[in-house]
Amino acid sequence: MNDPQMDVDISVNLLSLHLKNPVMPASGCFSFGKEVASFYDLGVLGAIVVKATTLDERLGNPTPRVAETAAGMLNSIGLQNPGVKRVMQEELPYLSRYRSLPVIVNVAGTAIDDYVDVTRQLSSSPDVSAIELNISCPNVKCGGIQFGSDPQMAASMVRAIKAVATHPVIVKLSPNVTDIVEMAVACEEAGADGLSLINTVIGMTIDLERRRPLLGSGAGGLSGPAIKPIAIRMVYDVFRHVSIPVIGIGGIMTGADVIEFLMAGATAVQVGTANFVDPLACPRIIDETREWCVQHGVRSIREIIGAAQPANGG
Amino acid sequence: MNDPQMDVDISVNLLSLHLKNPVMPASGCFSFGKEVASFYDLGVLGAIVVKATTLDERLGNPTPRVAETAAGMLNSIGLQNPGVKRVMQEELPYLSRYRSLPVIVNVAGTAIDDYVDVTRQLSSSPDVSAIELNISCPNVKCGGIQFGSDPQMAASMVRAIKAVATHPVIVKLSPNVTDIVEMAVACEEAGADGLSLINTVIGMTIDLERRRPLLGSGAGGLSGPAIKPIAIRMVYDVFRHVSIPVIGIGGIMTGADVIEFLMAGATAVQVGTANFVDPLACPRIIDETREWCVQHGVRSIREIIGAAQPANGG
Amino acid sequence: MAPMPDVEVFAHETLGKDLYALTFASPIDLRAGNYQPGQFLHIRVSQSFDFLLRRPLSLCYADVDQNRLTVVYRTQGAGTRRLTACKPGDVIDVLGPLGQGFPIRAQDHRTLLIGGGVGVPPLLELAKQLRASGKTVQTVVGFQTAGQLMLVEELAAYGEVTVMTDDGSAGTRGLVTTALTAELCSLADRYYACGPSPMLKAVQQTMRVRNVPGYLSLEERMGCGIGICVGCVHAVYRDGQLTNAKTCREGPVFDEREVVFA
Amino acid sequence: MAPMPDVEVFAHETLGKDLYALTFASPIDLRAGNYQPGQFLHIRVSQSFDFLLRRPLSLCYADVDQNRLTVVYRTQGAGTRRLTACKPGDVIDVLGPLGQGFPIRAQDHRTLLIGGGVGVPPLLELAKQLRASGKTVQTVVGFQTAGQLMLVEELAAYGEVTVMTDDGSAGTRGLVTTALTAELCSLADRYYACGPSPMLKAVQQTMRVRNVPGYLSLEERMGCGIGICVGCVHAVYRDGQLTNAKTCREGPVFDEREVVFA
Ligand SMILES: Cc1cc2nc3c(=O)[nH]c(=O)nc-3n(C[C@H](O)[C@H](O)[C@H](O)COP(=O)(O)OP(=O)(O)OC[C@H]3O[C@@H](n4cnc5c(N)ncnc54)[C@H](O)[C@@H]3O)c2cc1C
Ligand SMILES: Cc1cc2nc3c(=O)[nH]c(=O)nc-3n(C[C@H](O)[C@H](O)[C@H](O)COP(=O)(O)OP(=O)(O)OC[C@H]3O[C@@H](n4cnc5c(N)ncnc54)[C@H](O)[C@@H]3O)c2cc1C
Ligand SMILES: Cc1cc2nc3c(=O)[nH]c(=O)nc-3n(C[C@H](O)[C@H](O)[C@H](O)COP(=O)(O)O)c2cc1C
Ligand SMILES: Cc1cc2nc3c(=O)[nH]c(=O)nc-3n(C[C@H](O)[C@H](O)[C@H](O)COP(=O)(O)O)c2cc1C
Ligand code: FES
Ligand code: FES
Repeated sequence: MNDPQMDVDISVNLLSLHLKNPVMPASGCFSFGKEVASFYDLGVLGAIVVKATTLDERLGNPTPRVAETAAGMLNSIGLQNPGVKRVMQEELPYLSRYRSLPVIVNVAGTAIDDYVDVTRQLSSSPDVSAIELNISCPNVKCGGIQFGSDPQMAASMVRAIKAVATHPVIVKLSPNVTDIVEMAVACEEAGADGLSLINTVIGMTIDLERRRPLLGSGAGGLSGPAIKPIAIRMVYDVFRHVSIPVIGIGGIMTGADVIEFLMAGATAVQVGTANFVDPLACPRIIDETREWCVQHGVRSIREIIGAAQPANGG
Repeated sequence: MNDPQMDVDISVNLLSLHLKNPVMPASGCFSFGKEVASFYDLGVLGAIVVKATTLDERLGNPTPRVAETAAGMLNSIGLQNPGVKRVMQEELPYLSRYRSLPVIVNVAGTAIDDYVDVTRQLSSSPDVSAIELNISCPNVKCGGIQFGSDPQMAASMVRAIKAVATHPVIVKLSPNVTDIVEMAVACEEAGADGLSLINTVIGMTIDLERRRPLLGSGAGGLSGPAIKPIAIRMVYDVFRHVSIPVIGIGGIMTGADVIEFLMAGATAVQVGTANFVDPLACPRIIDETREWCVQHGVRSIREIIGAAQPANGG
Repeated sequence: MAPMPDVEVFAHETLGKDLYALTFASPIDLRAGNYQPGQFLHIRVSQSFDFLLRRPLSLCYADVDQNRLTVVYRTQGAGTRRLTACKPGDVIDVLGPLGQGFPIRAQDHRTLLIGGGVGVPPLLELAKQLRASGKTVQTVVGFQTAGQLMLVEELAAYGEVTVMTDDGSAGTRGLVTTALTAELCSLADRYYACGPSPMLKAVQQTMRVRNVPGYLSLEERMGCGIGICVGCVHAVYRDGQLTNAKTCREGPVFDEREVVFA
Repeated sequence: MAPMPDVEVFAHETLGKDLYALTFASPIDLRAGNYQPGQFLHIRVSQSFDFLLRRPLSLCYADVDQNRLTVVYRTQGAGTRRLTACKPGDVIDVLGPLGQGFPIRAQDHRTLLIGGGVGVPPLLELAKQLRASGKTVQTVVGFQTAGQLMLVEELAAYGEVTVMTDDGSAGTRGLVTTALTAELCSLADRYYACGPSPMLKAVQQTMRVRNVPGYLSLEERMGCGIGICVGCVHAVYRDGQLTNAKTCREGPVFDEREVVFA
């Protein structure tokens, strides 16, 4: 069972994409990749998800935009980005040097038309492998989150995007809902090719000295190890109700966390906050994931996807 | 501003009750008080909230029922309790020795009739100061949580209870909803005298060796410091939309945490998980709360309730 | 009133691979005598919220003269691994001794102690006290493999010890129940057992057949350790009814007659 | 490729009340010279998730011979308090030096350094390097009160130092801008300032009136410190447009001409 020389296969298939391992950085936690490229070869990643991209440039929210909480952090970046045109011209081409690295572009906006417009522009790009529809950012007023909490609205958004997208469309869900399964099913029925969950949980912390919310914008999105149990449960529940692949996100810091999400039902995972704690987090987590498989005699990581589900004896 | 001899008043008025300080143990995290009475004089508490009480005895969920997570824990106790009759006979009379200690009884059930029946029985008890309606326990199938996630159902429940209750009725809300304000407003309109929030957040952790959810019942409720930012934001948002008092709950470990909830808008707070970490948590937190007021020249703690709200310059 | 939970560490020895003995100042005055073998200490392995819950470890040895307690533990997960970092002179946060321990019955002459894995440590203080009250002690301990043996010599100071291993790498191959022959049991007035649930269940069955009364020390995941979270329950049959008892407060030691295994 | 972030601590001195100097092995080879005064080190104060984010502390002194770096910090909250626990021999996790530091311009002769509170530490390495490149250094530092003074003697080794305090308990009563008289400024080719935002804003205004060009080191709450979270931005006016620059990567030091204060 425990042969250190054992060859393990940690590649997974996600939609039409082949990922050499299930680990990718999460949107907004890796910018567009260049900065981290000075720390390691991005080619080791399973895929890369870039920062949310909107139709026009956005300056985002007032500072402070980040705050530490117990085993987590709050952010209220508010989708600062240079707008889809500049993203396509200045950011994405850089990533094409990593030949086998799928690039997933996170798309955000305010109204359906924005999203459609961004998607249409991206559809012509040779540098894009898939679209991740961000209907779950808690940090913009009238932002995506209304689509993320109403199944009907989510479904219309997905249909509109699918009508123009030439790439697979992954819908990123918000955990700030009463019934995550209902949201997931609505997106699947509307044609989503995959789901990623979870985005951040709405939270707040107060600066006791200034007697006001610490973040410039009041509330923010909670991420990090604190939210992992919330994310695991949502992945676990959604997995049983959909047949499209699920990408697990929330609090991943180690290879064991990756395994936990896979056992819950995720086909792949995204690593967010961990990149801030340690720029080398992704390659370390990939190594640890492989090592866990070696230690546990798992020859192909695909064996353990959904292993903790009741149907699999979990 | 910083006179160590300063006399500070940390008492608060909650409904018709006068609390000598804003700190009470949370339901399910203090049993019925006897065990902790061997650690300190319960008379120092602002009030006490006892374990959820149902019509008939319940044995609860399979073990394991508790699991540790980052800065938090999951539980799936499942309302184990001896039933309202025995609670009234064997548990509550013990607390009457603490003369100025308000006793809040947490009421749970499956159908409205159960809740009404329990409330009616408690209404005749001289040992009860208020009812806390638990429509938010994530740990029982067909349990209170359906009432906790649908504003209409919550309202009918509140109306039914108010019709029979002789004590003030506090409604304990679940954070597992899309719109906490909508729930709060529905309860207020239906006659709730106060609100307490939050109950636990649904979560799960997986036992990687056994490849199944660690808790015997699968999912459980997340509590502890990890959820404090979620709770603070909900208290902050609800405060501005209701005129009944709000009791803040979630991850309180220190006096500074109490101050944070009060600034967000809570009139009083409940301490849950901290009691498990340290049986002396409540008296320590009360001391720290008083000390914070001394350090900050706050003569009456009531001054800071809602201080972080925009209307108060926050 | 509660004793101060912050106590000083006096020694932290490595007994074997992943096996440690931690000795610290007793939170209570041991000379007052209000502690029992089979009780546990509820220890915070760190003040970090990474380890919010305490870890239960059995009282393994009480040094009354020096007012010190020793626990013996095997690293299991991150918490016990974290605990290994504490050094003599450090202060740790310890609640206890907590719970109901093993009762020592005046009428008994010959006792049989049965331990498996990390269930062995409480048997040492038990053996010491049984011998001190004039009873004979016979012990059977089981481990997965030779590398996991613990406290065998120490236990041998109080009576004969039979060692069983799952793989036969030390002592005799087999489960502890293999050693619980009619012959061995006929020499016992009472038994005391501590170990994982499957072992306890098998011991209970065997000893019922052998007609020897006894006590079982149960192992459940704990939240508070003091009876307020209702996390640690185990099914018991009591007053003609099946109910759930808190193992931290009504146990961890129960009369085998009331313990119900699934 | 990234340097190893785990480095050994060599010294941890108490400089005053709540004030510490921490010296550790440089994560990069200082002899290669690719570091600047005004850059910062991004330090994990503990491996615990209680302190998930790193803390930015300015490079205060680089000992090239020994390849060691020193940061000087005041305890502010729980994180910096936790950092005080680390001892010589401990290993800490340090990223950096990161960001854009203070540029040293060949054409300058006379420089004016302006620091407030915990903005003073980076001025020490700056003063050292300015002197080493043959410039004169004049320094103005401001503190709330005498008890918070830091590095005044060390700075005096490189040029004259004017001390201001809010309450007049040391040096002259007043803000740093009080000391930025037309006379003093007429002697400066360029200024370098580091401190809290209100001070920087006042310094920027004053020095624009005085017509002295300069650099400001901005302080914003940081997430990653390496440019990937977009948490630490500050408004800048660039290419005719108002935009948000990342202070961790494009800063913390900016040409005062582009910095926009609210
Ligand atoms: C009454 C009692 C007495 C015990 N005495 C001893 C002893 O003397 N020596 C010894 O080595 N071990 C003993 N154990 C088991 C010991 O408590 C666990 O090995 C330890 O808690 C594991 O913690 P961890 O952080 O290393 O593991 P993790 O799996 O990381 O712990 C996570 C959580 O699960 C709990 N947990 C994990 N495994 C167990 C377990 N087997 N039993 C109870 N809780 C568990 C932990 O307490 C913690 O809350 C005893 C258990 C009980 C209930
Ligand atoms: C580029 C830069 C250089 C700095 N150099 C120094 C220095 O040389 N010496 C020194 O004493 N201080 C310096 N500071 C300030 C120092 O980073 C904070 O005092 C420290 O992060 C506070 O951490 P804490 O855990 O004690 O406080 P807490 O308030 O508990 O910290 C909570 C979070 O807020 C952040 N935070 C709190 N206060 C500040 C602040 N003023 N600036 C930035 N982030 C903050 C922390 O980094 C952490 O993420 C510098 C700040 C920046 C941005
Ligand atoms: C600073 C920050 C910025 C983020 N920006 C985005 C974003 O632009 N688009 C998006 O879909 N999610 C965004 N997220 C959410 C993350 O992609 C991820 O869903 C979340 O942080 C949970 O994962 P984690 O716990 O590993 O961080 C952001 C998160 C953080 C912390
Ligand atoms: C073990 C456990 C049992 C609980 N039982 C109840 C209960 O019976 N009724 C209830 O309303 N809430 C119950 N709760 C929720 C708490 O009262 C509280 O709302 C929650 O734990 C958040 O607070 P904390 O983070 O301080 O623990 C329970 C929580 C825990 C951890
Ligand atoms: S561990 Fe909490 S009741 Fe036993
Ligand atoms: S701190 Fe993350 S971008 Fe600057």
